[in-house]
Amino acid sequence: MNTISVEAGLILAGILFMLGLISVMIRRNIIFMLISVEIMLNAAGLAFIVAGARWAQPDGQVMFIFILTMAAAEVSVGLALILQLYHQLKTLDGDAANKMKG
Amino acid sequence: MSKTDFLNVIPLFMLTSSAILIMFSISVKRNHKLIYIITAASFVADFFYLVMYHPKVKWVIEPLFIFDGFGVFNMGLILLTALAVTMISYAYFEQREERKEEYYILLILATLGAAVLVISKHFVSLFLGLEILSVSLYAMIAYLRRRERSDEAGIKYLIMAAFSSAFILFGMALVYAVTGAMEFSGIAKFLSTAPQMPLLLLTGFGMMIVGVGFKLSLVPFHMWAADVYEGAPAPVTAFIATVSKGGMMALLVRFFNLVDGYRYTSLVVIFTVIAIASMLVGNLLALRQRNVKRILAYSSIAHIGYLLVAFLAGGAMGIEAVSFYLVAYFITTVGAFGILATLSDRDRDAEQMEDYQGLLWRRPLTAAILSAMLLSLAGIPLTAGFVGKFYLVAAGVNNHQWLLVSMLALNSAIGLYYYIRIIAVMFERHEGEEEPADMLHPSVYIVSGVTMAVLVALLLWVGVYPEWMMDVIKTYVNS
Amino acid sequence: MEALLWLIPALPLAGAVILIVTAGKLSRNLSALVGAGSVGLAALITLIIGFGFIADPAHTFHQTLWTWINVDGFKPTFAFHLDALSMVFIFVITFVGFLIHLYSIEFMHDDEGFSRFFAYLNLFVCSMLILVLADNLVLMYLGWEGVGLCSYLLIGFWYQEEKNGYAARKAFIITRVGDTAMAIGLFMLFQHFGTLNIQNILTQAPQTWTIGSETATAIALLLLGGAVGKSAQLPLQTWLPDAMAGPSPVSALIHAATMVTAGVYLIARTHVIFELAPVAQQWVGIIGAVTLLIAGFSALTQFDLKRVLAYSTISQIGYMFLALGVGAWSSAIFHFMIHAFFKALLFLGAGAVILVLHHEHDMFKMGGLKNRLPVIYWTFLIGSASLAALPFVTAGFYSKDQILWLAWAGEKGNLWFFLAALIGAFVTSIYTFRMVFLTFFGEEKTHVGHHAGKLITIPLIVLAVLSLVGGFIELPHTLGHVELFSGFVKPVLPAVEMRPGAESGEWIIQLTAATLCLAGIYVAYYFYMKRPDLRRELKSSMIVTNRFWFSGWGFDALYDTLFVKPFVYLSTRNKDDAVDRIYEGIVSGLNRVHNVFAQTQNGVMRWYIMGIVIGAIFVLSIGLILT
Amino acid sequence: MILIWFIIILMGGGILAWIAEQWQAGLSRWVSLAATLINFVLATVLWIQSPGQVTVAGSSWISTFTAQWIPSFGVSFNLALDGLSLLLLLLTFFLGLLAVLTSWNEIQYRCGFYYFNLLWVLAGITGVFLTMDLFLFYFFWEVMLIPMYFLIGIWGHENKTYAAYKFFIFTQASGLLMLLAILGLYFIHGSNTGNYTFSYFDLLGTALTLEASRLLMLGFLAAFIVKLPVVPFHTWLPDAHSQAPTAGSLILAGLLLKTGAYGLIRFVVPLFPHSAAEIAPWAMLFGVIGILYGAVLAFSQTDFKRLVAYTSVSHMGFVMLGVFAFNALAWQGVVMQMITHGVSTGALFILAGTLYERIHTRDILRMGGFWAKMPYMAVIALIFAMASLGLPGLGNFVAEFLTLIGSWHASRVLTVLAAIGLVGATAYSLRIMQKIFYGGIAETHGLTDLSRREKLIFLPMVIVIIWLGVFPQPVIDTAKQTLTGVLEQAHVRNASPPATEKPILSAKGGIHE
Repeated sequence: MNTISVEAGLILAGILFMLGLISVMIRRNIIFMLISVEIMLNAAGLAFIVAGARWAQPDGQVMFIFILTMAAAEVSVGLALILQLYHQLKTLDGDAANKMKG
Repeated sequence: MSKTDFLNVIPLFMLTSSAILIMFSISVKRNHKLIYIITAASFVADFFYLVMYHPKVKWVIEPLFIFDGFGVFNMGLILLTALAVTMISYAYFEQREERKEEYYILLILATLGAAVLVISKHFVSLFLGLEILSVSLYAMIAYLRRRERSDEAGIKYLIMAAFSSAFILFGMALVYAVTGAMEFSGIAKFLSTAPQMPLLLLTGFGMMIVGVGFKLSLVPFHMWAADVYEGAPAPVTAFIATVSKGGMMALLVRFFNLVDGYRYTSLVVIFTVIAIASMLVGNLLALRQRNVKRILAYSSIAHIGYLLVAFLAGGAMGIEAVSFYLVAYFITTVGAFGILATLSDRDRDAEQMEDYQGLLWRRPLTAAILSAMLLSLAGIPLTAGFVGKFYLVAAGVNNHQWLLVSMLALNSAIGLYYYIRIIAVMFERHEGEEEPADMLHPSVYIVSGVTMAVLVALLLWVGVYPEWMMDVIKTYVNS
Repeated sequence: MEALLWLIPALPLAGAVILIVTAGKLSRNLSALVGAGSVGLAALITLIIGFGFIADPAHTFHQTLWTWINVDGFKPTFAFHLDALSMVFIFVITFVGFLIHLYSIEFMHDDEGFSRFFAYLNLFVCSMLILVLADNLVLMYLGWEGVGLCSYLLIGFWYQEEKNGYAARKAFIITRVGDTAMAIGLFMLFQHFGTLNIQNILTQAPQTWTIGSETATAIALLLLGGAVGKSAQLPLQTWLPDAMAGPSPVSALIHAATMVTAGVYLIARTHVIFELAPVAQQWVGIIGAVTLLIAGFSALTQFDLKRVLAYSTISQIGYMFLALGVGAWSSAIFHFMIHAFFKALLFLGAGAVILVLHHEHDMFKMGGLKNRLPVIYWTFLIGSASLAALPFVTAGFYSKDQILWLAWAGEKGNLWFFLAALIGAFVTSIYTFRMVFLTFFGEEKTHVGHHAGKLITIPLIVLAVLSLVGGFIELPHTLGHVELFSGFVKPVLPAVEMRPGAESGEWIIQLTAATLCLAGIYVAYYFYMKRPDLRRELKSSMIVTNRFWFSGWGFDALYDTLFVKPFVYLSTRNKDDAVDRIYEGIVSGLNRVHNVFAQTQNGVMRWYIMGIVIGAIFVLSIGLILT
Repeated sequence: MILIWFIIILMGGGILAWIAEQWQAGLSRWVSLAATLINFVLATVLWIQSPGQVTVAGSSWISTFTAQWIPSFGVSFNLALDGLSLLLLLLTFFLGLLAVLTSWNEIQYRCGFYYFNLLWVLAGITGVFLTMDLFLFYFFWEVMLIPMYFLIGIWGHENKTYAAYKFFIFTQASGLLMLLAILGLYFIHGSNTGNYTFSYFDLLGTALTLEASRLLMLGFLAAFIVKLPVVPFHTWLPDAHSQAPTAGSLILAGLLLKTGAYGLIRFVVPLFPHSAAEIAPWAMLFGVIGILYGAVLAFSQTDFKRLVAYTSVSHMGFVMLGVFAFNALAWQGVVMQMITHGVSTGALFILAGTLYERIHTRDILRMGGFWAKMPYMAVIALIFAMASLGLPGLGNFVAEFLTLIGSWHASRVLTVLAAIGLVGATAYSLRIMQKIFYGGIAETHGLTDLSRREKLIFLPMVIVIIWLGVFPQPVIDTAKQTLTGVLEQAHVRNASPPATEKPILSAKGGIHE
């Protein structure tokens, strides 16, 4: 069980988080942005599991479940909204949604 | 779960069950008025239950919730604000084409989320409350789906809120990893024994600050605010500006006090910089803005900046000041958006300056109420905003935060300009035609009108005789 | 009798108030009755009081009406103090004033501002009386400013002409410069004595200061500042010639007989201080000497009848200052009185001439009026003779002679003062008779309108008589030695100390003066009657000097460049208030920042996310740096 | 008890006027007239009954009123009246009365709301002059601004919005600094004594360190010198004055500026005698700069009201000079200046208003020769122009002379410079006369002399200004006790200057510790 150190686990989670973060910033397609955010959330979930493992508590895993659930809810609402937006803008380009500014 | 536990969480259950009740009711028959009444009644009942049965002593439901004076006070505040938002929603949605009923479910759920936030003492409950609030808000913001801006605002808020949630979560994970506790008290215990703050923990806190800052729309996490305020329906905007931010603020105060973040220079410096930046950027962004909703968005950025002054002052007086200011700010903001909602018509919200031209002469009462609200935001005496700001400054001066306090004063002066500008527009001589007759039956507006009247009465009452409100706050917050 | 004192200024004031309140609704006759009558009554009361007074000149009358201000020891009152000095002044003011009022009834008869004119004139008489009767310097300052106001109003009486307004304003502002100096003097006096009561100051001053004390000198110089402003002496003399824009009776009363001599009064009144400050006193003399010369030469070149008289007034007051400067207090006052008679006479005569010539002021367009206007001619001639100090028969001779003599023989006199006075006398008689010859002799150039009536001629005759016989109350040692006047004022004004070894020789000086006077008349006759061609030649050969003198030695231009233009330039350049630029700068700076910030709200979501990331980096880095 | 009625009558009258206008057009002005008249009569009666010396034994307070307000902050509704406040109240109600009269025909647009604002401004000013609680003071200080803002912003002239903003932001911003200072004082006093209170009387004796006292004094000073105004914080004034309706200008110049002067005497010197003495030379210098700068700028203005506004800047310089001269003479001069300037400048503004009604311009270059058509107006203008330049016999002379004679003791150089300002005053005052009443007539259309109502307005002003000029003693006596009391206190406290080593606040402390 103790083959993977806490640090390594957190670093992995961090890398995952950074990947998600960067791709949110560089992706223009809204769906990809949504996916990237999901990656970030999952990175956080991973970090929780690592932390839970460190303290040998189930709390980290409980939290992970919650995160998964929440992510699902979020994605469902998100996809609905994206659909709506696509109807109006005829594009999935996130940068095109910039009617409000100033 | 003991009986007392159960009695304590009844307010949460009541909200949940009324949401479910509405779902059932919709499945039977869509009736806007009925659902509206159910919603309002549930908020009222919930509030009265809370007030009647607020535990005289602190009650903790391990490990998630804590029912103390501060929590109860904030929950009550949130419920009343939600009630006021409901009141102004009716007339607003009555004239829309969309199906109105589900909105109330979302409203109740969002309120539930905020209520959970203010009594949570654990990362899990924090996360749950936050997400219930956020997910409901996504839908509420984009509720008027015929409007392009509504969707745009919804998607923006969704992506960014999720993005910031990821920050909070990752931060929480780091905190957990270092301290081994997800309970606030456990973290506090760890910190009180630790000689200094571990780097990883600090990183965790930092990431949580990002998430919190986003929710509170603090600079530099503020950019969503204007767009979302503009795109969302006016009542929803009111909700975001008050309940959503208030819940988060209460949580922040609780957490920070519990772990005694004042000990850490780095945290204080971060918040100080954020506070000053928020005041300055918020006010300057509002300066020449011509969209009233955006003005209010930017001004809310600045107001949360002001709030941070008292927050940073800490101590009993700081918390009192924060609570008082939240009350004043809620009254004022709901009032302002309420007026905005009342003036909006079927197609668009009354958000352009031009919509307000000569309002005083067209609809004197409406204009007078809005003026009172704006003056309160500007912190002019006779209004709650004045006493609130006075309280903030007092807390700051009491704690020698001269920099923050003087920034507050400077920014209040800048802020005057754009509040007064709206008032000036309303007072311009109006040469145009008379106001077109309302499209709805006037009785629809009675509720909004009464709400507005109550709000303005409260505003003046608290402004002229703040003692009562201060007593209430003191009895709750210090208990 | 003491109790009547307040009536003297109160009566004209009442007249003024009635005339102002009724605002021209009274008939002309009624206005005239109120205007002239009130001054006449004041003159009558002066006479009554005067009789009581003359019995014992050492006695003083004092009447306190009410306390004006009472703060922390500063306690000026509305109180009148009548002694010999003020007696002389109120006598001149009320009597000459009354005569001029009478004259004005006819002179102003056709003017639409008839009652307004009398209102101002009454107000003036009231202020002037307060000035000379005041028992403290603050009340005196009230009168002092009051006469300034009336002078302003009367110079600008014909307000339709814009330039009259400007002349009036100039007069007011320039005298105000002097007044301000005087006010500062009052502050100093109060600081040192804790009171501004004149008598108290005069008694305390010698005990407080030694002769030559710096404070005394400073105060004396500041008071002198006030005096030169009011009395149109160097360097504040430039307003008087322009003040001739006012109606002629005004010039006679205010700008010849009374107000312009207020400076003389002030210095005589506070002579104790000047005696304690020899430097300042010497400056009084120097100013007098220089002024009398400068003004005299300017008078030579004027062609406007009234401007000649104006410069002549400046010059004659210069004599008075010279007398004050050498400590000949009573001589100065004596000359003031005589000057009041003959100069009022001359102005009234000039006014009459101008009136009958349809407001023609240019002497070169007059001429030959000798036969057409005999009364005016003779009275004017008498006045001129008095001004030129025609020996033995005129009052002017005696008053001026005394000054000449004391400028030489007085303890504080010297050769320069004497020479200046002597040259001045010569110049005086030249310009005086130049004026007479041009106006009344030669051929008639302008048609004479209506003739002067009784109300004009009677004052002229009375004043002419006074200009002749007035001098006989004070005759020099060499000629009868009468000292009625100096004896009268002696309780107030001490006699002049003589320079040792200069007691004799008075007759030489008298002779010189007489000769110069006659020579002057001859010069005028030669150039203006006998050989006008020579005059033109002279004029063209001295064109620059002529112009320089004509412009009053260029003082107007000098002040214009030094003070007026810079002030106006500064003021108009800064009309929009440069300070406001600072605030506008702040506002535009904020707007600029707003624009920059507004750019960040560009509506693009990824950009916003970038903002959050930057914020995160910032938060984390602050955290890392500070731990 | 009467004190609270002063405020209630005005506030109630304001509301009543608003309502009354709905019933019948024109009724609001009668209501306002009644309200101001009642107050004026009440204040006059009070004055006659209690001339100067006759007061509550041993104190200078004629009447007081106290009620609880926010006990947990130590805020009470504390009003008190002494000679100084009484005089200023009289001025307030007198000018208030005239303001109603001047508005009689000028205001045709939304009369009810107009009179509401007018009376509320007066109520705010009354409160400022009466209150003896610093919180309440700040409260009233702000209350008087809002209605004033509306008066300018709604019923003003062509550039009203800009002027209203400027007025509002200047005064508000400086007021916030005062708020900070009030709070600072509150907490220092609280932590020193354990008694957290905003009461003026309690705070009077607060022991302050040198540095704290300096900072706090600057906070108070900021509000007052902006209001006064002192150059370079004066630029709101010309705009506000020139754009406001006549009654607005009257109240601005006559009363609002006086609140600044009042604050200096009532708060700055008594609360911070030592620091006030320290800053005095600079303050006096700025006063003198104001005198000269105002005079120079007044000279070149072509807008009549703007011109008068700059004369106010100049005249208020004397107040600054006098207050910081720290002696009874100068202070009496300052009090006189407050009153006489209120009357004389007010009259000039009303004059500008009456002219504007006739020829619809304030540009003096387009006027000229009006004497012939409007002799009464000319006489009135003359009297007040003369008052403005300080002619003896009119009230302003007494004020300026006392101020200068007092300031002479404090600084000779500055007094001399200030006296030069009198020459400047002559220049601009006479320019008014010159441009408007002298010269050939420029325009005759619509020129009618003063109406009966206008005469009714000016007559009392003329009487007052002459009365103050020749017999100001009642005013002096009334103010005497307050002024000498404050000065003595200041001198006594300055005899023992505060310790320097003590920290601003002994420890981090607050209400709850």
